[in-house]
Amino acid sequence: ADPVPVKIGVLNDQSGLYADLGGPGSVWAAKKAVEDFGAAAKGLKVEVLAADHQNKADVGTSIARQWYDVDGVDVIVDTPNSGIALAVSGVTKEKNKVFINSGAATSDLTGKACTPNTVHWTYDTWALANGTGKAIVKTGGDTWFFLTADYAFGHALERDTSKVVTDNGGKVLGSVKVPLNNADFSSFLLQAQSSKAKIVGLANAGGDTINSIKQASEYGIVDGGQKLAGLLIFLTDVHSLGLKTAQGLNLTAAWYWDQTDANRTFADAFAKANGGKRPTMVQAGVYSGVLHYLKAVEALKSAKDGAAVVAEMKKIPTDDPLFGKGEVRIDGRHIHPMYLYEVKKPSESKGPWDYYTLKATIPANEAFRPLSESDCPLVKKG
Amino acid sequence: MFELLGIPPQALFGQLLLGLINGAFYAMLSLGLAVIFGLLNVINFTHGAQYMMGAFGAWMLLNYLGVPFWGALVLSPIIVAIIGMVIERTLLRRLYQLDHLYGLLLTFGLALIFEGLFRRQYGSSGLPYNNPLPGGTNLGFMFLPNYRAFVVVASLVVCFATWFVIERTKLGSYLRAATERPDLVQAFGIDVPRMITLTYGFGVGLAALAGVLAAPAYQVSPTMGSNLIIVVFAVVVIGGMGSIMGAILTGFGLGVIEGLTKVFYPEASSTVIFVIMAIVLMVKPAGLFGTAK
Amino acid sequence: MDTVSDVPYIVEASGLTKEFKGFAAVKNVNLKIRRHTIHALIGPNGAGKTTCFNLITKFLEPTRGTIRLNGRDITRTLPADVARLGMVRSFQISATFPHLSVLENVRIALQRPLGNSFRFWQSETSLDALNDRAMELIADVDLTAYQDHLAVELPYGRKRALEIATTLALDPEMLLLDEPTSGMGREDIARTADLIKRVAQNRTILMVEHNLSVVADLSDMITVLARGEILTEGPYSDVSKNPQVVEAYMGTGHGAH
Amino acid sequence: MVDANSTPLLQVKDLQGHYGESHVLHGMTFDVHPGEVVTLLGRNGAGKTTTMRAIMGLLRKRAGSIRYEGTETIGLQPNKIARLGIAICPEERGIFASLSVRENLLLPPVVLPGGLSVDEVHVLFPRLEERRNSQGTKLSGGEQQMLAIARILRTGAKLLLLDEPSEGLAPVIVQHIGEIIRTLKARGFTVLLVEQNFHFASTIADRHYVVEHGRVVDMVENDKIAENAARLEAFLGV
Amino acid sequence: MNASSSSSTPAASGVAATSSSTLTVLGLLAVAVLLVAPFGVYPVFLMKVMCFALFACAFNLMLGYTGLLSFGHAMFFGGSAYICAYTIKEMGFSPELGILAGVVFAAALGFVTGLLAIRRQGIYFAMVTLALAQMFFFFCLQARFTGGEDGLQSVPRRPLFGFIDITQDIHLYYLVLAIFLFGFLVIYRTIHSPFGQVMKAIRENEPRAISLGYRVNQYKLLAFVLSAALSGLAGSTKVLVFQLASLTDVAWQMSGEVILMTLVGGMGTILGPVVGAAVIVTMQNYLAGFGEWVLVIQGTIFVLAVSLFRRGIVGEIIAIAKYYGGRTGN
Ligand SMILES: Nc1ncnc2c1ncn2[C@@H]1O[C@H](COP(=O)(O)OP(=O)(O)OP(=O)(O)O)[C@@H](O)[C@H]1O
Ligand SMILES: Nc1ncnc2c1ncn2[C@@H]1O[C@H](COP(=O)(O)OP(=O)(O)OP(=O)(O)O)[C@@H](O)[C@H]1O
Ligand SMILES: [Mg+2]
Ligand SMILES: [Mg+2]
Repeated sequence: ADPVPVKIGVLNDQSGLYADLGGPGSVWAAKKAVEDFGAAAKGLKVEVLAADHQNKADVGTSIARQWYDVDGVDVIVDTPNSGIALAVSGVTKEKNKVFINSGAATSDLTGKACTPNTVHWTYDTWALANGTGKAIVKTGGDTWFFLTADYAFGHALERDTSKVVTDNGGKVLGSVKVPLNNADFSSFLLQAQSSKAKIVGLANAGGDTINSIKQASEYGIVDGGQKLAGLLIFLTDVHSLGLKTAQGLNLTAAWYWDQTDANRTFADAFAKANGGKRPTMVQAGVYSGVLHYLKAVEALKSAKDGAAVVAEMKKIPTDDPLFGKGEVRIDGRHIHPMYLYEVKKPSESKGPWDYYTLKATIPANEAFRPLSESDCPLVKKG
Repeated sequence: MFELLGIPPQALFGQLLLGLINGAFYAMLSLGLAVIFGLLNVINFTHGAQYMMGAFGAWMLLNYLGVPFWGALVLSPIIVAIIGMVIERTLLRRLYQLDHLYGLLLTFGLALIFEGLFRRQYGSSGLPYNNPLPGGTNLGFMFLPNYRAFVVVASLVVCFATWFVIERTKLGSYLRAATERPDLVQAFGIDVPRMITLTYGFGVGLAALAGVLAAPAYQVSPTMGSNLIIVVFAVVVIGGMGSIMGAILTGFGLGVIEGLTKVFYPEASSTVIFVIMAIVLMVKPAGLFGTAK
Repeated sequence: MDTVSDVPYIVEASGLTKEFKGFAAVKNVNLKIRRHTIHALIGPNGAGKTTCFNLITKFLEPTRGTIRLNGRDITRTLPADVARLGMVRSFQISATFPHLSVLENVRIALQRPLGNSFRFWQSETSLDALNDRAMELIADVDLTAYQDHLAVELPYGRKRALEIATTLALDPEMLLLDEPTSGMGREDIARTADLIKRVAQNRTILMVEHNLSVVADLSDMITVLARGEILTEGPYSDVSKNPQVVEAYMGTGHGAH
Repeated sequence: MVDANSTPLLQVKDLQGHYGESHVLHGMTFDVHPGEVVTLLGRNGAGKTTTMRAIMGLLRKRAGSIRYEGTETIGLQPNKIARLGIAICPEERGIFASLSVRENLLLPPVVLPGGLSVDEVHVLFPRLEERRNSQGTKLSGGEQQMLAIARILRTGAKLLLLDEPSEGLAPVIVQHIGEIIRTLKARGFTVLLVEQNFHFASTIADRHYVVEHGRVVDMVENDKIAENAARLEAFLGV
Repeated sequence: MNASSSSSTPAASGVAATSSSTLTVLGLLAVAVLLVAPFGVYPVFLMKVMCFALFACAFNLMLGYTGLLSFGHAMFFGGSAYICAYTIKEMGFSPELGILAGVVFAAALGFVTGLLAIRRQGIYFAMVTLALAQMFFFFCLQARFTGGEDGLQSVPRRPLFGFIDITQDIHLYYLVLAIFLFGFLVIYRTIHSPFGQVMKAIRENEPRAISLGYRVNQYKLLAFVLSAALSGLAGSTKVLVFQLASLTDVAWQMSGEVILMTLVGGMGTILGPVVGAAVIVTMQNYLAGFGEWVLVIQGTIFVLAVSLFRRGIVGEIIAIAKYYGGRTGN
């Protein structure tokens, strides 16, 4: 039979703020998945494209449309930045293709904006809040003050985490909304300090997180007995901060390169091809998601009907070297365990990229928002 | 205890001090813009990129050549200033007879180029730069990190020195005179074109110095200047480009106002300067220290 | 509302002072201009003549003093509104619209009282109705041959003529001309002087002029400014004999005739 | 009287000058010999100031030839020309508002030896010492004019370009300035003077060039004024 | 003070020189090409070009015909986009009403900011508009109704006037084409109207216009409002095309891009912005894979355009045409 043509488009930030955590590394991961899957031998002719959405929703949707309309792309993967992810999800549904998101945070992708064509692979705000929030409250960090990035993502993160904190018997003493891309956190940190909360929750991402952690150390927040909880911290953020500043941070992640042998093998290959960098959970998620997608296409012998492919993805259980066994739920959520890590002290680290110690594993069935709380229209409630 | 709008007075003190620190950056940047504008009539849109390059200069000196912060504090501004002077000689110079808007557009283009190149090379997420003066002093009402204290003092010294040179020295008298009548000053035998080059270099150097000072406090990132520069423009519109002292005072003043906004109504802290600008424009279109022209 | 005959002086400026950063360009000038006369303002360079013009037409805010037009206080009026009250000025250096044609230059002035100037949805052909009147004005200043030229292409003297035609298009009651003959050759000067004489019928003219023969020929009254102050005032025959004027302005080496 | 056959200090030949598109100088040709006081006479707008600006290099668009001590300066920048030993006292005086009187006085750098010392300047213009801390443009017009002249005496320039130094000044000051120019001449300075005040010019100058429409139309030696009165009248009188 | 007086000269006389019948023929030809274009070229791309072309033309109306360079036009483009998207998505407006709402909002915003900005000229005007736009940007980032960083997504394409289906790109294409032509004609008419004459006069010699009795600030304000409204029209139309309104549209980079388009095409020429928009959008499309090089290349184009080709593409063509026309004429 003729090989089944499959076109995979990696749409992410290739040059901006999120290029390090996804970017070219995600493209490599997608290609690696195709290779490892042995697509050619299984009768699939797979091609991988990549484009830069520059963190602009209009650029992202333009590319998505053009890929679907003109270039015959069947599936778009990665796409960090919730705004663009939501937009691409809409376009994907309209064109009946497939969208496998790894990089974006918003739990709306599998919540009120869920579609039969979208799968959210790696993590989401609910999982982050749940992981970090619960673990910290349980270990005694029961009073919180939030530094919240003043936009949808930050608000969602604060909201979800506050709920987890209060549900687990903790107390939120206050929060301050920090304008996005604000370079100077001194004033906000001072407010956090005078709140006397045990935990300063950082409901922000990227440069904001890095700057707030850095300045917290300068203002002696941690020395003063308070603890920082970064709600969304990537391996690359820690790398950028340096262990001296980042040590002791608690964070939730879906994947860490130095956790299993399979992970390490993958990471070594990644490092070889990417100038020594280690992969982030987003890049690993791209690999794992593509692998699963190809399985579904192989089963259907066609990539053309996106909804059918996603249905197939939901039908077959997930199983791959990086994320292990799991499932794709009816709402499009990929279910797998999440992990709670602590950032090592410089003295504990064996070298660059050796950053995390595993503190706890959040089992798959607790890691993500239960369907009973879902507002996804695909979930029929009895 | 007596409280002001729910904020204890000590905390207020702390916030005032923080505002001053923040204002230090505004003051240095708007001072550089004002110096350049005074002599070249160019709004230097590249200022933000040059601030960023100052910070990167420090980072590169440290990581490639092992030059510590204190060396970079001197070297990085000089290097960035030299790059600036080359730009002035090769590009800006050709635009002086034209509408001043062309200078704005040219420097805007340059800002894009610099930012793009640094993003290409170093990514957007930023690089760490260690604090050269860790620790701090407990002032009772707040914990003042040593480095921040250094920043304010350094900025005050630099601003005052600039003011002194321009207002009180022979060199300054050339500068002031050339601002009024460059042609006549040149006809007295002073090499005004070279002076313009050096002035641009100096203004740029101020931006780069602010960048070096920012490196340990913030993240060194290619985009650190592009957002800041627009705020500094607003500072400059408010101050009015009228005088050196005006640029300095407005910079510090707005830093304090912004700091207080962060306490009382943090959501507005990124807009407060623009709101003040709108009000100033209504009441005094030429700016607080500006002379109507 | 004042009627014309109420006030013998169309413009009365009193105590007019203008300081630039502490430097007084015009100091306490009291200037009265009688209706239907040609009044000349002379004085050495930098005496403050142009500044006086700018003050009277409100292009500059006076530091002190008041200005009345037809008895009405215009000290706080906007310059565009001064023009609407019938006092229109020319400029020391060419005041045409360089890249509009001669016809369009004049039409811009004619168009203003029409009140259609904000109509961006109307075709400019609606302005063609003004062409006849514009052509008359152009003919008055001998520019018919140039009507389709861009103003920038005109020789210098013709530009001044165009400027006068444009000014006349507003049918002003009071005209202020800043050095109307400066930069002109002898021939142009004669023609312009003639034109000024003609348009002065039923109008009041205040002009700054360095050409003393033009001043002598045209003006009914002369005010001499020096260092921002009025040195003397009177008809040419008196002023030209005033030794102070001769010293400060005309010089003793050569008398005018 | 200066020997007309000596090599000219300043030699202007077929000088063309433009402001943007308007052609203002149409082939000015004249000489100034060392130690001479020469005036350019002419009506308003004849191009006298423009000639001065062209010599100083301040006029952007200029062509022809201007030689100073044999050096061609037509392509030089103003600062280079100044360093050859030429200094200008501009028509509008060019006193700097942001500088004090003293700063204004000390502004032009010394380009050649042989200039006046600050003390000598103060002897000539005692008022300037009294007002030294005042802001430059707060001086009276006459004082500003003195300052504009005084500051170029310090520089050691040998050729002084004075554009209407008597303009707007009280007669007594004009007289004073006349004396100063004579003093300068005695000290070996060469002066190119633009004057509207012919009477004043005739008391200090050696020769007069008459400028009309951007060219020299006549030259009269000062001691032959009487014979040429009618001709001058025709050119200058209006 | 006038950025465009030199560059607009060739345009003004160039338009005058070309007889109006050739212009009409050329115009009809262009429309004909646009009518069949979507069958050869990807329609979404064409629509994007038209939206930006309209935006650039609107911007150019301000710059080319008043000499005022606004560095904040993104606020009208993006502000209108938000209003259009919000009214359609959340309030159930039909597309035409949504666009109208967007345009009205942009005009109102133009009026308010114009009142402040036109008090200053030249670089100050540029800085003031930039700062005001930045203020608006932060407002949009924080306001609830804009959806913050996510923007307003999946704006439905309801039937136009209740019965014309525009869900197909090809149908929408003709709507966008109609809007673009409408906007372009409005601009063309404005330039050639009594108002346009006065604007030209103000640009050429503002003090003289005042001395003739024109209250120039009112004219500038009207020009500003018109330009804002038309920018809003472009922004609202873009919402229909991409079904999305986002922060990109109000960010200062957007203001920079529209300046770039105009500069590249030719400031003060009527077709320049269209050409410039087409060039820049195409370039962005092809360079999309190059990441940060886009910035570098855009910056380089800025520098080159300012240093070497200040007349822009269309301006240079007109100048060349004039040169040869002049030579053969003699
Ligand atoms: N905007 C200004 N700022 C500062 N000084 C000014 C300004 N305008 C004019 N002056 C000064 O005011 C004085 C009077 O200037 P004005 O232009 O009124 O002279 P004028 O009598 O018209 O001279 P001219 O015959 O040369 O045109 C001059 O000394 C001039 O330098
Ligand atoms: N900056 C300028 N731009 C355009 N034209 C100018 C400029 N300055 C002078 N002119 C014109 O050049 C011609 C010569 O001017 P110039 O100042 O040299 O005359 P002048 O002989 O010095 O007159 P005055 O006796 O009034 O000082 C005049 O017609 C004048 O209008
Ligand atoms: Mg004057
Ligand atoms: Mg002169």
